Amino acid sequence: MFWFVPSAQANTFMPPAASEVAQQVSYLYGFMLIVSVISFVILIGGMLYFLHKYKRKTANDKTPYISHNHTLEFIWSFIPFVIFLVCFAWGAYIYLEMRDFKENALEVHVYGKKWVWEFEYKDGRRITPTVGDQGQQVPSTMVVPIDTPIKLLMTSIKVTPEDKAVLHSFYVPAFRIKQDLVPGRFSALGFTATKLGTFQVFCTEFCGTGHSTMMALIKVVSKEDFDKWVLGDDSSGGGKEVTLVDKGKQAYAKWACIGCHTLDGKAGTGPTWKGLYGATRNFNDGTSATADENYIRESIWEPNKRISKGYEPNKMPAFKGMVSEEEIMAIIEFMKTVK
Amino acid sequence: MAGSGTSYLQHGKGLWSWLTSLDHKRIGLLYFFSVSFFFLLGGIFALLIRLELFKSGALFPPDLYNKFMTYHGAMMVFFVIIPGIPAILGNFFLPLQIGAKDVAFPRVNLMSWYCLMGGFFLAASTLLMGRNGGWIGGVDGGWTFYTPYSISFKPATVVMALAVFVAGFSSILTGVNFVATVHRLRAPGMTMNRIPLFVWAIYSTAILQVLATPILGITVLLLAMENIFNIGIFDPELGGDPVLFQHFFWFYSHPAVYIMVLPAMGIISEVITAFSKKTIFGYTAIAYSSVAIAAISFLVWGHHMFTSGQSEVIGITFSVLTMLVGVPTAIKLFNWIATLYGGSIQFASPMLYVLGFMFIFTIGGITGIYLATLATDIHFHDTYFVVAHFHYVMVGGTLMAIMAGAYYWLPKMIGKMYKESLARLSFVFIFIGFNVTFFPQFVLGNMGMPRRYHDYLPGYESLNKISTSGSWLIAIGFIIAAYSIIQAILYGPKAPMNPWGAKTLEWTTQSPPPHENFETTPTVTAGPYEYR
Amino acid sequence: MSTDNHHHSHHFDSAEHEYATSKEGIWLFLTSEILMFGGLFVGYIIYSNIYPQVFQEGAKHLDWRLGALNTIVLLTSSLTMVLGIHYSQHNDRKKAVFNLAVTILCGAIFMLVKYFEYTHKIHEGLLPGKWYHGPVPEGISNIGLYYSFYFMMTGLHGIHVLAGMGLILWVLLRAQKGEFNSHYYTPVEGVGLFWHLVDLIWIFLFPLLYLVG
Amino acid sequence: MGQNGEHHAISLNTHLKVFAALIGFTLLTVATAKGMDFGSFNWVVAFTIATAKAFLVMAYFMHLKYDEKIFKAIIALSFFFVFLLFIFCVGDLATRIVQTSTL
Repeated sequence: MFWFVPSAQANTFMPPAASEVAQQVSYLYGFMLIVSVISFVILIGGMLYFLHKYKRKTANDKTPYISHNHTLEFIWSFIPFVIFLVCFAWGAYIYLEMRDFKENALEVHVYGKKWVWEFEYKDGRRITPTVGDQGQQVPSTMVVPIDTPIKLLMTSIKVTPEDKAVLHSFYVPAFRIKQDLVPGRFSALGFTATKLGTFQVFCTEFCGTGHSTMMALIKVVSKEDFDKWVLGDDSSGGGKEVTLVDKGKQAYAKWACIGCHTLDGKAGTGPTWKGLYGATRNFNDGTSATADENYIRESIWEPNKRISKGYEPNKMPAFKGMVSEEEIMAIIEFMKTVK
Repeated sequence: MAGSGTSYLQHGKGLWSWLTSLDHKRIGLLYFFSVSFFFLLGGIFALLIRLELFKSGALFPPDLYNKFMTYHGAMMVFFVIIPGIPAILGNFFLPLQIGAKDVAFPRVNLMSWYCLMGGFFLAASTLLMGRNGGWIGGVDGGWTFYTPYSISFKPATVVMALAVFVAGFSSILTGVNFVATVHRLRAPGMTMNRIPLFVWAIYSTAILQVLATPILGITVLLLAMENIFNIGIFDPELGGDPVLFQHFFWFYSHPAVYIMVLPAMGIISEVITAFSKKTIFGYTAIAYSSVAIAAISFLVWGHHMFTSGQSEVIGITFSVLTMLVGVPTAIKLFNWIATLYGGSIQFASPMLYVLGFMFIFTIGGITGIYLATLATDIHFHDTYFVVAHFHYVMVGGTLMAIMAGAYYWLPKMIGKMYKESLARLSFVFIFIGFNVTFFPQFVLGNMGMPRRYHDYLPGYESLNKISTSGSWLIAIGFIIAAYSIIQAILYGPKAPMNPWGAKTLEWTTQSPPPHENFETTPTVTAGPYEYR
Repeated sequence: MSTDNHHHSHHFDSAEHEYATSKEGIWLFLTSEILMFGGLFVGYIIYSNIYPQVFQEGAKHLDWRLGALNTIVLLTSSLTMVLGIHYSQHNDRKKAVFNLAVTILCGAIFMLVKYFEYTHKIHEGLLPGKWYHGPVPEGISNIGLYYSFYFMMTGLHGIHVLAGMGLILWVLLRAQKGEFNSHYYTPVEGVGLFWHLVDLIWIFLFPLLYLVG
Repeated sequence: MGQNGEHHAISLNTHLKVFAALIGFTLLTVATAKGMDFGSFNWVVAFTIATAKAFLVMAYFMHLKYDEKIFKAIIALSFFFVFLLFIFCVGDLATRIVQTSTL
């Protein structure tokens, strides 16, 4: 289940630099690339030249006895050393800038859990993955204003109390930033976006089955649009009547079902919800059942009781005591609409 | 005692005489066969990984893929490249090159082979253990066992940790043996300034093995206890620090990278002198740079952790220290190329592999600087750039070197010549296949494709397709190489004592060597590469 | 290495050569032991600085008298080990065997005391990590961490004591057969070095666990 | 040749003296830890004594004082590497900036 994101289309060498730091990293990268190509040509070119020139002619070629040359050896130890130190100093300088969090930065909390991202703003607004109008999954989208320092405070949390929080890593290629999320503490990451658009977020620390689908988006908007968005004036419609299906959709996102159960029929960690309701389920123990209300309730509350063929047990935490009866009814109503 | 003329291969017959042999040459061959088998397994997992990544979309379930990736890593790291060169070629040629009759502790040597095998069987048994009885057995989570993910996977992780512990024990014992051998068993006149550079490399490696592996031992032991008893040392829920696990893990695993690549550098020094008929340029520089690399390698492990949540100060410290390790590596490359100057270069297959090594290792080394530089590493960390980099260093470096060493010394080991055409053909396939497989991964990393992904965005597809096709070329190359070695063992013509005109001591004894290596203990009066 | 009394293995020049090499091998092996325990010590020091109260509270439940007793027992065993080597060197078989036997006995006493300490702790619920169910002092949530270190360190050390006792038994039996003399006593000396290392680790464990906490 | 010829054999008397010193140090460390309070220096006192004991064991019981230099080097190296692990891990933990949530 991949979310089609135009900016993540890998059609350039590096993603376009879209933050202040990214631009600096690009300069450093360019410098290093040029130096490495030159060194590579000197080394391998020299080697190829010698190979050509000193090819064995007869079996009894005489070769000169050259044991060492201190001047040469000093030069080729010293020059790389200086180049390495330049790379280090330049890299460390940018790094410190990257890690210098501005006092007035806009703070956004990032939560990584198996296997979705959630963002929380200071006003309490929490962004989770959602389901779009056409029934497609929409990953959590962080909205940030352009040219404004942003500070992310990130930690890894669990889905249910029995679960284990694991390491994740928040990676935005277009911003050239990355930081691990460690359970039990906050790690920080800062950036200032310089381009409007939507940018891809990956998880780069192995976190289990859904690791490669754990993605999110960062939407950079103008400052005016951001203010509007903060006021809740986005088109997602606050005045609409909330139906049971909508509540199901919300529960689907809230409990991170979205991380494992697709809506489009593709296989995930768990079975897809497309056409699930009313279908016949075959279990590992050879029995089968129809996916009715009772079965779905059981699968949510005690998922390891019966495991569908082709899936592993103990992947899904038991939601008993967490997902309420009302929410289950809403989820079932939502499920019915996914065909 | 073996009479004159009988080789070590005829000294004692039957499988039992091999399994209980104390002869370092036979133990070297035991390692050769077992490590080749592990390599085959690790290679199959690699091909499966590339098959899954051939196109965007799932071929295998994600958990199965994660297991392929884990077993590929664990098998290749702990059972192939770490024991690879030291235990096969080091075992066989270290005593021969310093004019010793055997390694210092032959029994310990045999025991360390059994440890490795024990570790392998433990590791293999985890395939039968799923997560709390899952439908397919095996560990996932990668060979690095990062907590807390690895704490939630029982009981397979426990057994895997023990497997690594036992394999590590094998590594320690080999290291102890080699250090003592180099210190004590050199032939008369074989001063430390006259030992071949391969011995210097194996010696530095052995020091690393003795000093670094115990920390891995205690780390995996704590991991196993964490899984069994929830002791909480690395579990954040109980007040532990997962980042400390990473410190402990990389305290071993970064020097381990040099355990893999230093012996490869030793082979390069040997082969390059033999096939350019010229003394090595800067013997002292190369020898001491081996020791320098070994020493500095302990100070740089934090560059694996720039994004892990360690402090900025320590990140910068590790970055500058990492730059230091680049200097001796660069010295070696320059010295090898300088050795070619004025030589009489013969393009035999071992030399081809060495030239392949130079090409690939230069790229691997240069890209290492990108990863040591903080700002660029933040972007490249845990992307395919890293994957490409360490395959360029460890596969392109170590594997090319091991092939060079194998073809260079095969005539001495088994006393038979291989078919040069087959060996060259294998080189062409492996060299081209390798670059086709791994070069695109640098670009993928640049684009930001994270590693350990079971599936990827469609935009990354074309390069992944190229990469996967390259992996098939490598497979063909190794099949040809395996065939050429088997063909040589079965039907190869008898090898002369010194087919390459090399100068080190192992070429002064018959091929294959007699049971106690030399008819009379040689006395050394000059350096190892006296091509005058 | 060689089971032969007066000769040396074929790949050495002389018995002296073999002796020195074997000893170096043992020292190298001890190096890896030190590093392995070193990892635990580093972990202990780091966590005791992060959670000073946990470690102070945890150490309160340890009986320092038993620790001190065990220290003296192990020091004594080290002395008798030295004497064992000394008498093996001087061809005094009886005294050598006697001293080695005393060393094993000391090891056994040490393990016995450890056994009582362990059962007491298991009884009180002073268990590692998650399994801790002893008294929980106010404001401390992870006191089990102290016992994780306690059991890991003393447990690993205990395994080494048992291994050392096995090794001493092996040299004792060989000494009984009269295999050692002034020309060949490498195994006694090697085992002795291992045993002293076990003692050495305890010398650090004792103040760390029982006294400063 | 001759292992007891070349090698310095430490007299029994010395061993007994060393043993007495070790026991004395043990009593001393117990006395200082239980009887006196040096505040934050308790660690230092206990470890100084432990280190002194360790030196005695290594120098006399383990013969390091009279043995080849290389053994001393080997053992020093191992302690040095423990120190390396320690210093870098502590270096990390001591300089970490703790981030706290503002929500």
